[in-house]
Amino acid sequence: MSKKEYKTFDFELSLPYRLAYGPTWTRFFEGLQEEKIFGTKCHQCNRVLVPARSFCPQCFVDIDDWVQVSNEGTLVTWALISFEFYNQPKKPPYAAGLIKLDGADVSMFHLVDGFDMNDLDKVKETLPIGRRVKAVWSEEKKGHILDIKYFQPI
Amino acid sequence: MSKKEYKTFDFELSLPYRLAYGPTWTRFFEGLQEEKIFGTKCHQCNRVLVPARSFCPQCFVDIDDWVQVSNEGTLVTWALISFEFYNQPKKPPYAAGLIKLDGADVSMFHLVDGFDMNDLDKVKETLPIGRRVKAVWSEEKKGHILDIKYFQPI
Amino acid sequence: MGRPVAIIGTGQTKHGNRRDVSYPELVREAVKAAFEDSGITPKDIDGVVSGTMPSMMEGIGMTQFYLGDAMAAVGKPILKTETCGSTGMSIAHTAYYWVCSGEADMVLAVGHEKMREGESQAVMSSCFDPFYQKYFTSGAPGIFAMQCQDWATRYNIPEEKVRDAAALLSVINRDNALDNPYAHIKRKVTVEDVKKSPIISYPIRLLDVCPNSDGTCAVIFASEEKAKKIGTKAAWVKGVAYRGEEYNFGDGDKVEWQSAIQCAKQAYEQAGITHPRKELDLVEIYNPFTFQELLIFECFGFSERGKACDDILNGFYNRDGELPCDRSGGVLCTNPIGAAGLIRVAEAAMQVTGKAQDRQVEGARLALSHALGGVMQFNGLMILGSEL
Amino acid sequence: MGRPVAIIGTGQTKHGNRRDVSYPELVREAVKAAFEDSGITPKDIDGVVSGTMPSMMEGIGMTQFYLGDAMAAVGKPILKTETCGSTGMSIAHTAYYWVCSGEADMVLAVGHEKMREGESQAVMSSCFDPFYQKYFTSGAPGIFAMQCQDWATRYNIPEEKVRDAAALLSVINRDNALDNPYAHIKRKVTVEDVKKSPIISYPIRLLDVCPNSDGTCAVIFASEEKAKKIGTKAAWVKGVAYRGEEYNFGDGDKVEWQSAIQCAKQAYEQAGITHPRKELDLVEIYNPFTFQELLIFECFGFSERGKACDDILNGFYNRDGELPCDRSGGVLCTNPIGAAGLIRVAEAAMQVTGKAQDRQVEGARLALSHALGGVMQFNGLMILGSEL
Ligand SMILES: [Zn+2]
Ligand SMILES: [Zn+2]
Repeated sequence: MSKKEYKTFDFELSLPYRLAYGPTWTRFFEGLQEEKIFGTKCHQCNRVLVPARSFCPQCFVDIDDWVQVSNEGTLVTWALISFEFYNQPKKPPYAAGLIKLDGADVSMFHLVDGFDMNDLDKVKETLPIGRRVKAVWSEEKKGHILDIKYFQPI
Repeated sequence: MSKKEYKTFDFELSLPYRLAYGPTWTRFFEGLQEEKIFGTKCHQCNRVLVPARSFCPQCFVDIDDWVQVSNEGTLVTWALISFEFYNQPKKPPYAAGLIKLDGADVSMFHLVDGFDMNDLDKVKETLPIGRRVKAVWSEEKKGHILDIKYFQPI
Repeated sequence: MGRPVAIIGTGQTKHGNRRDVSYPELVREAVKAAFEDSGITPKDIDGVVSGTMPSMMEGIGMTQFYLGDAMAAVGKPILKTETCGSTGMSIAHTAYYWVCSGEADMVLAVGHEKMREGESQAVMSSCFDPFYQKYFTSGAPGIFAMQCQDWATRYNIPEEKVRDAAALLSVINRDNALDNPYAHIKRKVTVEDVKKSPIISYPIRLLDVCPNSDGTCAVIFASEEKAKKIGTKAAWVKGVAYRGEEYNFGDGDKVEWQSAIQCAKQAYEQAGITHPRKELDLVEIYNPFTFQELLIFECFGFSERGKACDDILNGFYNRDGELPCDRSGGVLCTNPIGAAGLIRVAEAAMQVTGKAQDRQVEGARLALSHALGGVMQFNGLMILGSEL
Repeated sequence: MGRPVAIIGTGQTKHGNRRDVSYPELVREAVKAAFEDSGITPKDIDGVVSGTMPSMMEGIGMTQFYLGDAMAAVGKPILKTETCGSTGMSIAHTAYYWVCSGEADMVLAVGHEKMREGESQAVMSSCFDPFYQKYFTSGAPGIFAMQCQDWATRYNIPEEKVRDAAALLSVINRDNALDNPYAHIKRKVTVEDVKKSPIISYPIRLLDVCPNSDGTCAVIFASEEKAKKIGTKAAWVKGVAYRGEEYNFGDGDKVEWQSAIQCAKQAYEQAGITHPRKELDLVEIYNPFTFQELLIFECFGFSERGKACDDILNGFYNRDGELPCDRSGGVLCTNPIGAAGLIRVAEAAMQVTGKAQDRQVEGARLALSHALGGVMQFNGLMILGSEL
């Protein structure tokens, strides 16, 4: 590789979007505004899928059997995010986890928070796999996935 | 299609970039800063390619035979852009054209300007195919394709 | 050509402004329709090919995994193919090669776009390098206007004649779309309406230009054995070709348009076609711009050089003419861009299997479908026949 | 399987920070090398397959036309395939299907990325839907950390043992990279260095993670007839498989990882492999994270469930062990992401043809190459052998 430094072209690309939720996700996210977590149940494999969806990814059948699942569940796994990157949605350290809510057959991806994240050993102690957690709601709700502020160990 | 209006999710995606010119384009764009338009000549098909490049797209051989071509040339075709769109590089109406510079074997894509664009008939009269044009240089040059401000009919 | 491959079913969404559904739901609408049309189920599929132009149209950089569930791809192999405007045709080609290879017996091809979720011209501009060409392409209309002027000058076609022919072609496409239940723009217009519509990029006017559509098309490709076992009427792939050109717009000649000419040549050879003007029963040209379709008629050998305008004015390409063009209404009336090329394939398949309903060309046995992409850098074809 | 297909040549750039060349020039460097290695010229090629992960990495939405010239695609058909991290493998699969179909006799496959031109983690985050998963994936390390914790818990592997095994795997890969002239990161480290490096996402530390690289890999696929005519030593494709899973990360099980398990099962069947641990001579695993590679060893049946740590600690995967892993240094030392999967294929091909120079595994006759992509949603394999 040459030592000579050639020119670079620096620019920022910015594009606006307006994405449609459609009926199923509209209803799911409106549910969050009311502090309710909805799944839909597949009549073929009998699984309750959370977040709610309009069809089962495994059976490929329409599903429209709405089920409210618990705001509490079990921590399946988690990660402590300690590194920073451009456009990151949250400032590290923070934890993301998979939570299997009571009444659901699949796990929900979300943040795990509500305790000090700065000491790794403390985090590990606080978050054994299988730890019970519950949803903590944001005060201002926008029909957004972050209406659930995070899941907190109970 | 349902009449019900469902939610939409609005966001802006913004990403920064730093692209490398490499040696050939660095030299080509530095040439523009000196009001010189460079091509490179392929020793296999004998074409002078403008803008300069490091290989011939048809023969796939390295080329490094630098040739300064004229700042004047012939208008091969053009379009008057009358519609607006998001992130557009210039406010319409403006004209883009293909210009075959004297000494080059391919055409260069650039703006054609330097006269009133608001009257289509006038534009058509001013820009018969084959019209001679010459480069008009920007006062402040940055080693950028717009160091050539535009090509103007002569 | 390798082993025979058939299209055994197609599905389309109602195209247009589909803010009523999410992107995955829009995609699944067409996939379900294709399964219904072919009489098979997701279990029967060995692989999925997907594509958009480009993924960034909807702000989601890797649609094949966001949309994988909706394409019944769970537990299956999936490929995503994107080649600008010709994406839909490249999806069909990839699916065809896959079945032809013997590595899969049934492949689901899905082209999708929700153009109304992003700023389409700005997204398309992001496809270019920022050093040079990005400043001048100015969305699609600019470069197509240049191609048109170059063509008309080269063949000394009077401006008025080109204008009349393009306007009539717009009317023909728009009339055709009225018979197509999936079409986006369904509005009757006159030649005068076209000629008086606002200028977008001279000589292109508003009614010479396609809309921005949301839509999805799904097509199921099958081996001979599977197609015969399923037993529904199949469209057989007779010719497949694709050609690229140089990246720099000024390098190539877009009138003696090599990617179009060479790609047609190869597809005709494969299909055993020596007189396309006579032998083809209909064509589904990728026609986002009226003028460009006229030039394509010439590059593909349907019309003699400089004579496409005469042919269109003489009714040659009418629905009851000798070579009906875009009986679906074409891209001009419906442009979910990543799907648009695959819609051409699907419409051609529907025609040669007698499934085109109100837009059926009677006795259609051999149909050409087409797409193009890049700064007029790519052309692709698939020729379909009613017999193996 | 369809007709036999061979790899007759490969080319790689020096990977790393390649700000010294433009993106097209970087791509052409590997393409030229592949032509030189195979002894053919661009004229001999019937088609080109290209891909990145995703195009937006470098801010140019449709790389296949920006880079078409550099891939010798002028006048030829080109396909672009993008499937997240597994892009490089999907490029190889597409090229393989194309040659296998009989529609092409020689296809050039090119995987390319100039990761250092954009903000890679931000670009990768743009691959997700903005409604839901985008907030939580947090680049790649987060989800891989979750997978690791899930795995270690499920099989009751002590934290210290997992940590030691992963650290040793990092050392093995990094030592291997020292022999690879194309590798990006070439620095000797100790187990202690790895264990003391900064935490990225517990349990993942800096030296458990791949770099951001600029680089390109090119591979030429040929039919049996062409390969024999050219006469250079060829690597033969013995098995090809790919599997997808659900889009939602929480839907699937990433320990009993179905896309990995099922895809290996199919590739082994095709290749006639019943005991991969014994029959394979080396493996090129797509290993951006040490821990994940350990789990993959188990999913692919090289190590028993929960025993990969023991195997690595016992030297089984060492360069002179029973199954050398990533003798190239792997993705861990070189990650131009759209190229990385294809580099695995190229390295496997070099090994079974005896072209791997300082990193040659002696007597290598059967090699497995792998890539994965999505939120651990896709796995793809290609098995190569020295004999037809
Ligand atoms: Zn189900
Ligand atoms: Zn040349």
